[in-house]
Amino acid sequence: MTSSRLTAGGLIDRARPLNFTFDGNSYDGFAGDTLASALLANGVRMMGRSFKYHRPRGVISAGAEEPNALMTIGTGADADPNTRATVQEVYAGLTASSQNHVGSLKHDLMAVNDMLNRFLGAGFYYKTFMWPAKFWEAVYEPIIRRAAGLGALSGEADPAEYEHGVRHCDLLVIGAGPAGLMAALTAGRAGARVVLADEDFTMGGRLNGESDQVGDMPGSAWARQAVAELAAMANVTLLPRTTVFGAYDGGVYGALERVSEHIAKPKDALPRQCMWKIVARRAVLAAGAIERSIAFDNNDRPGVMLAGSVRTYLNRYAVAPGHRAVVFTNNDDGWRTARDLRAAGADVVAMVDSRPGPLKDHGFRVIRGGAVADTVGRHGVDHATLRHHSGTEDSVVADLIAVSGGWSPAVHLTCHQGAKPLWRDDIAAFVPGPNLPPGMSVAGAANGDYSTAACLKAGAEAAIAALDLTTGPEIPHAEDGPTEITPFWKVEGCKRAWVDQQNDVTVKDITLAHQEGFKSVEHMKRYTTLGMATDQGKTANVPAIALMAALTGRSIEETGTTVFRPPYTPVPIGAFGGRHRGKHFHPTRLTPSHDWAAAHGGDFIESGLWLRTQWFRKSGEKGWRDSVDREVITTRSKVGICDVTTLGKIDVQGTDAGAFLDRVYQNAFSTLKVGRCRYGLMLRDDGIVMDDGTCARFADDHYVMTTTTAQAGPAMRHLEFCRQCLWPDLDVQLISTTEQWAQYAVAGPHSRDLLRKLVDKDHDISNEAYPYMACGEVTVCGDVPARLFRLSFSGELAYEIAVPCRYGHDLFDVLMKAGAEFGVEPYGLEALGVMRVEKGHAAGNELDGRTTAGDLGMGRLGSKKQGDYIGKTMAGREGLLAADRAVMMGFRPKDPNAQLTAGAHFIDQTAEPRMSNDLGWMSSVAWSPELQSYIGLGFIKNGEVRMGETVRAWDGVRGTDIEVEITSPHFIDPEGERLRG
Amino acid sequence: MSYSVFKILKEGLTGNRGWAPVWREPQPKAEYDVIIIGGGGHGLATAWYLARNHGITNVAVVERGYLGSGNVGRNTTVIRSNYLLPGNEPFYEQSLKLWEGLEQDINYNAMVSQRGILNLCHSDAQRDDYARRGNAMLMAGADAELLDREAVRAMAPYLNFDDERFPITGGLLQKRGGSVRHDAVAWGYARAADARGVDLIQNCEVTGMIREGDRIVGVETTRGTIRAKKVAMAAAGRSGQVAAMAGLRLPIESHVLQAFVSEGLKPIIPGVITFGAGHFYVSQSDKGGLVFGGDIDMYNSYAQRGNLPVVQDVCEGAMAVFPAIGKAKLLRSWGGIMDMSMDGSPIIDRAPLDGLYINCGWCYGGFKATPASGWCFAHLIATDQPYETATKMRLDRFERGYMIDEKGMGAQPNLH
Amino acid sequence: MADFELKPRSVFDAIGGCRVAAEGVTFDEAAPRTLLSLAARKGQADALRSAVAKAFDLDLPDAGQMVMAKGITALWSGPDQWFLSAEGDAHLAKTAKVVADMASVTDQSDGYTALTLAGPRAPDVLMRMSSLDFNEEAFPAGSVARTSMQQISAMIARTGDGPDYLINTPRSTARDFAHDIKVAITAVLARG
Amino acid sequence: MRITCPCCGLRMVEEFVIMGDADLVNRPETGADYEYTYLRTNPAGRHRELWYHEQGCRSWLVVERDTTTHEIFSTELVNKGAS
Ligand SMILES: Cc1cc2nc3c(=O)[nH]c(=O)nc-3n(C[C@H](O)[C@H](O)[C@H](O)COP(=O)(O)OP(=O)(O)OC[C@H]3O[C@@H](n4cnc5c(N)ncnc54)[C@H](O)[C@@H]3O)c2cc1C
Ligand SMILES: NC(=O)c1ccc[n+]([C@@H]2O[C@H](COP(=O)([O-])OP(=O)(O)OC[C@H]3O[C@@H](n4cnc5c(N)ncnc54)[C@H](O)[C@@H]3O)[C@@H](O)[C@H]2O)c1
Ligand SMILES: Cc1cc2nc3c(=O)[nH]c(=O)nc-3n(C[C@H](O)[C@H](O)[C@H](O)COP(=O)(O)O)c2cc1C
Ligand SMILES: [Zn+2]
Repeated sequence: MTSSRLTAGGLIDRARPLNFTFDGNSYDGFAGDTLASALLANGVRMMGRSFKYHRPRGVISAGAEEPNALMTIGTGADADPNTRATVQEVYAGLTASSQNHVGSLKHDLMAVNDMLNRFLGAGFYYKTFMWPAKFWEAVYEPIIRRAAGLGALSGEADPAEYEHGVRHCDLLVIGAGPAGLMAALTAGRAGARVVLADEDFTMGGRLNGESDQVGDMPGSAWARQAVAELAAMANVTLLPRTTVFGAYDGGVYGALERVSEHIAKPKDALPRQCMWKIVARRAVLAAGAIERSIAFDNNDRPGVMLAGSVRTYLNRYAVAPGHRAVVFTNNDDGWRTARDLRAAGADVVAMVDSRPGPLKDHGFRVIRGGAVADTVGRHGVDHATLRHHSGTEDSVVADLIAVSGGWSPAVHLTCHQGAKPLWRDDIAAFVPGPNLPPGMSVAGAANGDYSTAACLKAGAEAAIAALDLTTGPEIPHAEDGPTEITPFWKVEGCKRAWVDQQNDVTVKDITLAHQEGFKSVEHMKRYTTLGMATDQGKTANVPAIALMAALTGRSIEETGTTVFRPPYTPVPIGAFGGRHRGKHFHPTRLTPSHDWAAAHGGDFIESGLWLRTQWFRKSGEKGWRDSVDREVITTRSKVGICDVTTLGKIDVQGTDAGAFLDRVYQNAFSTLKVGRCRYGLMLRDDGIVMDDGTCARFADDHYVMTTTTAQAGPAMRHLEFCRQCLWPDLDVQLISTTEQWAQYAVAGPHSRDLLRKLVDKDHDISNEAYPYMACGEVTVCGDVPARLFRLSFSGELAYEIAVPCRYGHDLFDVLMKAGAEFGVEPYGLEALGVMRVEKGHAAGNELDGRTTAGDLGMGRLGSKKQGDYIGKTMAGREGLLAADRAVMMGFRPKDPNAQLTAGAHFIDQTAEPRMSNDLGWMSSVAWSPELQSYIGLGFIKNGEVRMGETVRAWDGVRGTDIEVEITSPHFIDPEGERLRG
Repeated sequence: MSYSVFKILKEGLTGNRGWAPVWREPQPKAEYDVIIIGGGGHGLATAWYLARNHGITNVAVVERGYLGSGNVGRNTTVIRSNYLLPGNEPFYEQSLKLWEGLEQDINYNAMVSQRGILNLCHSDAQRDDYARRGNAMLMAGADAELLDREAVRAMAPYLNFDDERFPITGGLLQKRGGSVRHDAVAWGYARAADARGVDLIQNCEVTGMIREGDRIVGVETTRGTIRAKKVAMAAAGRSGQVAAMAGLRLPIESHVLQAFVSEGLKPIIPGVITFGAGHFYVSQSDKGGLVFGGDIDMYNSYAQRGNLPVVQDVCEGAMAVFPAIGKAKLLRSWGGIMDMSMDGSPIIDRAPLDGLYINCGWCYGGFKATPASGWCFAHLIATDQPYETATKMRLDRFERGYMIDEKGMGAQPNLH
Repeated sequence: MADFELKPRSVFDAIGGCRVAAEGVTFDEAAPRTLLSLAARKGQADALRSAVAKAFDLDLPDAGQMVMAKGITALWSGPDQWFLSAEGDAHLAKTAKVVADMASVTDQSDGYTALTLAGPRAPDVLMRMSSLDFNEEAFPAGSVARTSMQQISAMIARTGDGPDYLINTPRSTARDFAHDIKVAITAVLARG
Repeated sequence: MRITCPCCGLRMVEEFVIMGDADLVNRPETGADYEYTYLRTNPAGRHRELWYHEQGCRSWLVVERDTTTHEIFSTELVNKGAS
């Protein structure tokens, strides 16, 4: 393969050669090369296949707009599909492979699609594959799906690390071309906090790709100097390799920094990428402009490139993308490519300008008012057909066709908040319109300023205006050339002329869309898929809009653009995800007894963000049921302890605390005596149960409320809403104390005996002094402050004791030691659940956001209460009082060993499992070691009336169907004798 | 013109010059029997079923933008009938059955793809909840399977089974669930309705209602006044605005839901997967893009665009459950305006004003409802009686206390 | 002497502490102090301010501020609410007495874990933890903010010009918080 | 999006939780009714709405914001008595 590397020039570091592979072949490039420039330097033109027709494709651009040269970088779990070779820096050992072919890149079997193209036009799939009906899914769709996509995911977990961060600044400058650099210099010198971000690894923008001078030096040298000055300023942050991908509300910009993708072996802790939120008081968009092509027959062959990009390869990378070049332009800028090609020693076969004009001697053949009509070549261009103004054609040998259809300002970020760009006829381009994102202004080519001099000036002025400065720096002298253009979108022809190269959308497809009524640009886009590929039509959209405008006879302005959406270029999902993955997806809340439990056979289960102990395994136990049965039996017969720290705790204080609670609970709390607790049911204002728990009164003006684990956060928010928004006149203060107190249930006949050993002697906890539902402040183990509640969820004689968390670990340990003589055992969430089902206490499964107090058998709690409370009025609606509502009952299988399942539905004994026969559902089940039977709680229509009857618990998805008797939900000790003992 | 493979062959061989426009571009007439406000999925389907089932064709669908510019053209295309409550389940099951025969019905390939929907669960309680739902589905004649962890692993081995914060304990699978090509639904119904004589009027925004006494008799639009015997609202995210023109307030808030698509990738996931411990669900389009979404942005919005925190939240969920997705690049994000109702379920009912019919409250689940919604709404418009699967979707259910609250979140629409 | 003794433990005791000391940044758990929440009773904010001023010679700070005086640190924590911290328990009893009827006093000493982060690279670390602006001007010494850091809520104060920061974060997630901050530190250092 | 909390200053929207129309503070004396609980004006334009600074000072705020542009015009504490 011939080398296309020029012998001198460019911004590459010839002292640092780097070896890499493409499709298994080894090549050399230099530091400063992109994968695309290095491949071109090695004479590789064909770099991929198109999406639909699998046509051979080469690189057309030198930047982020590239539609064709997409590759997979790396292998295995590191494989990174659909990477644009034009932005991937070469590093030593890089492995790249081409995509979307069956067989080799050169001999792709899927290329048959190209031969069928006349049947595969826009939207063909909507019109067929309908008969026979079954065939769509069985035959057609799998074929279509197999052909989908370009690159492939590895299927393995992405091992890369992605970081997130937030940066604040006075001025964010997006793009470091002449406009951006000048804006940053102006702001930086004035002392403002500046962030300058550019997606390229070398700042300078077009200056690096051109051969023009700025001041008295080459443009790239001027850029280097400006960057060095900025780097030395403490108030300026330079973010190279950083794409600002989205402009969001409130001056928040999303930016993706590629931290280590260009490094052969990055340091361990170095993330692959960092996603910054840049919070900017003001922003200057100086993102430049993107060149577009002209549609002509077979304009998609490798070797057809954008003219400006050809210059970039020549000047920045010292690569000649071709040796015999045709340049095709409709504007002045294209001529520079001919100039630079010649300077680089390439043969300019013809300079074709679609604009008629006088012929001058340029030292190469010039065709005015002509066009490139067609190309020939199997895996790349080898001939071009030139069409003269007269219509005559001739064929020339050429391996490069450099095309300029004009430039399109990179207005993308200006539109992210809904603004529409405006069409400017003089430059034949859409420029930023009104209603920019607040705080944003636009400078340079992104604003339609196409000369370097104008860009430099606009950059400085934008910074001055954004920061309200009075003066700015001197503007260096620069090229101020003309940018005349006469729009020319497509060359007449009878073959296919590509507009969107990646998605294979041709002029014919656009014509067909028009013919079939898909005339709005949005319809055209969706019907043809134009602009929907990975490049989002950066080079394709404007020509397509112009073509549609011509077909409909509307102006381009009227036709308008499609909607611009973030991200500006594709961003890895991993980068959006950041570090919150795996075990760190959400924070883990650990209770004070966590380490103790972990050391004593505890198995943990997620409960919201908490980890709670499910059960404590003991050696010899065959499964979790053994552990749970033991824990239940021990607790009911001796004493058990359980960590209940996770329940929400809210200290409610203030002189109106009681009145406040009266309004937020369904039942009264102002009447509760100090030193006593009460069960409370909290409703939402729509009358449905929100949460339940106990509330204890420690002083006239001090209550301690508990919520369920799941509702702790929402309850706090709700109570603050009530306090601040509904009743600001009440004197109430709320504070969560969930994190402050380690709280343990001590339950079972020996619970008092056990606590007596720990509670300091000056506190009397006898049944008389500390009856059921008593509460108070005590001290334990020698003056450690504690809160003691005589509450029982298990139905046994039981307490909950709370100490400040720092003592939590030791208290658990001490309870175990002190309880040894009573046979104490720790118990977990599962045993807790069994005991509450045995007692018929409703919990999360029952409080599913649809149940009323009445459904739970607690309608009476609120019915007598005077005055308004949250949920009172709406609970009185007909539907919530309807007689046929399912109410909570107990269920026992006829066969005690028949394993009940939650989620089963109830039907009558002889009924079919049909919706019209649905009576209700089972919400919680347990094996009761005491009753030696499965038991369940559930909701069933007319439950009270049907008590004692038998129905079926039908669980179709689990394949069970069990006869159950409807019972009271209180299976054990219904009178509550034990807990009062 | 009938579409078929033969037609494609014939056209392909003759330069594709014979394809006719999929719809006419009529000028609005002065009066119609029925005006449907909104050329989204529901409006267009309603027009089709009015024509097909009731022979009513003197109908106009008026659309403020281009046909399908609303949510039908920007949703994540999931279809399923895995609902719990009797107010919903038969309706969505009817819809799924209609999807199953849609292509033949309207002679348009909307690419109904029943590759299954798998809802992952992460705790016993969640699994029981899915069992309850699965059983409700079976009882309504739908299909449902409860999977355990190993069955999920067999189906989707690339999910996170290694260092999960919330381990996958199983899932609820509906094999008949899947996805449908969103745009094709709008275009297919539009083409079919147009062929029966329905006028599809684009770029025509309804700006007011014409009221005579307690009766609505037409609409003001940006293309003039159009009168009608019946006016039917199918304005989705803008229902609140349109209702206000008739002097009504609805139990609806408008919120933005974002959706995302990745670059095209070779097939990796079969059907739809939803993560039960975070905000993330995903499927893969025919073109290879991973189409995914999560929760709404939470704030009221008519802007059709959202913000970065939710993008990050969704992608965190993605990485937590499907860490192989990390290197897939997010290609495009967008938003749609959702008509979030107060119980998360829709309303198909007559308005308190004669001549006005309401179809709204679809939240982020109305795409799958498109056929049944069109069917039931057409029935209501034509007969003034609710269709049997939509009898519970009444407007007065909130006042009377018959909410259909699948999620149990109560009267806060952004929580549904 | 009671039969059973309860020793106070930090969340980091069992995992060998959380200290990181590196070039330009150090991170550690702070010595435990009593931490009290004072929430003014309705209409009592001014009375509370003067009572505290009299008893402790300390002006309760305005929104977003902290003050340190005679061993007591007062952090603004919300409208009409402050967190007071001091060494030892005596503080607790005294404060409760001084402000009785003017404020609801709640012991939060165990609800939070106090952490210190210091050194010239600390702002770089915080940039990866929080969305606040830790620039000198935006968050000078004496500033305090309640915010969230990597999904975990935190109350951060700038206590000195090291710069030094004091972070109070809920106890149950303190280990995760320390993990996150360590990861951020390592990543900052890897950038060089 | 960013919201200025009158207490804490300009903060990222992630710190806040929104509840909905600010009319929800006007709960009828006689208790919630159908209109209060269920009906919303839902304007396309200026909207006064309730936000809770959950990851900050725990204040409930009334934010006036345009639902079509997301522009924020003002924020104030619901409970103006507090400081
Ligand atoms: C991001 C996203 C993801 C979703 N994902 C799913 C999913 O996976 N599965 C699912 O089932 N559902 C999903 N949905 C919901 C679903 O898209 C909608 O519920 C459904 O499309 C709404 O019905 P529609 O198609 O009629 O609405 P639309 O397509 O929005 O139609 C309403 C039409 O009314 C027009 N209109 C409004 N006001 C006026 C006026 N004044 N005059 C004239 N015309 C007017 C609008 O322009 C619009 O075209 C999703 C929605 C979004 C936004
Ligand atoms: N003669 C012509 O027709 C013509 C047309 C266009 C441009 N130009 C020349 O190009 C130059 C334009 O200068 P300029 O400063 O306006 O632009 P530029 O193209 O020189 O620089 C833009 C920079 O922005 C970066 N960028 C773009 N989008 C970005 C994003 N989202 N995030 C981060 N970085 C991003 C690019 O990497 C690039 O470095 C001038 O020299 C001008 O003469 C000439
Ligand atoms: C299911 C689905 C798949 C999509 N796939 C793509 C895609 O492959 N490429 C693309 O650019 N956009 C894709 N989009 C997004 C659309 O381009 C567009 O953003 C969306 O329909 C919303 O319209 P708007 O952005 O014009 O407002 C897809 C949208 C949907 C609903
Ligand atoms: Zn605040």
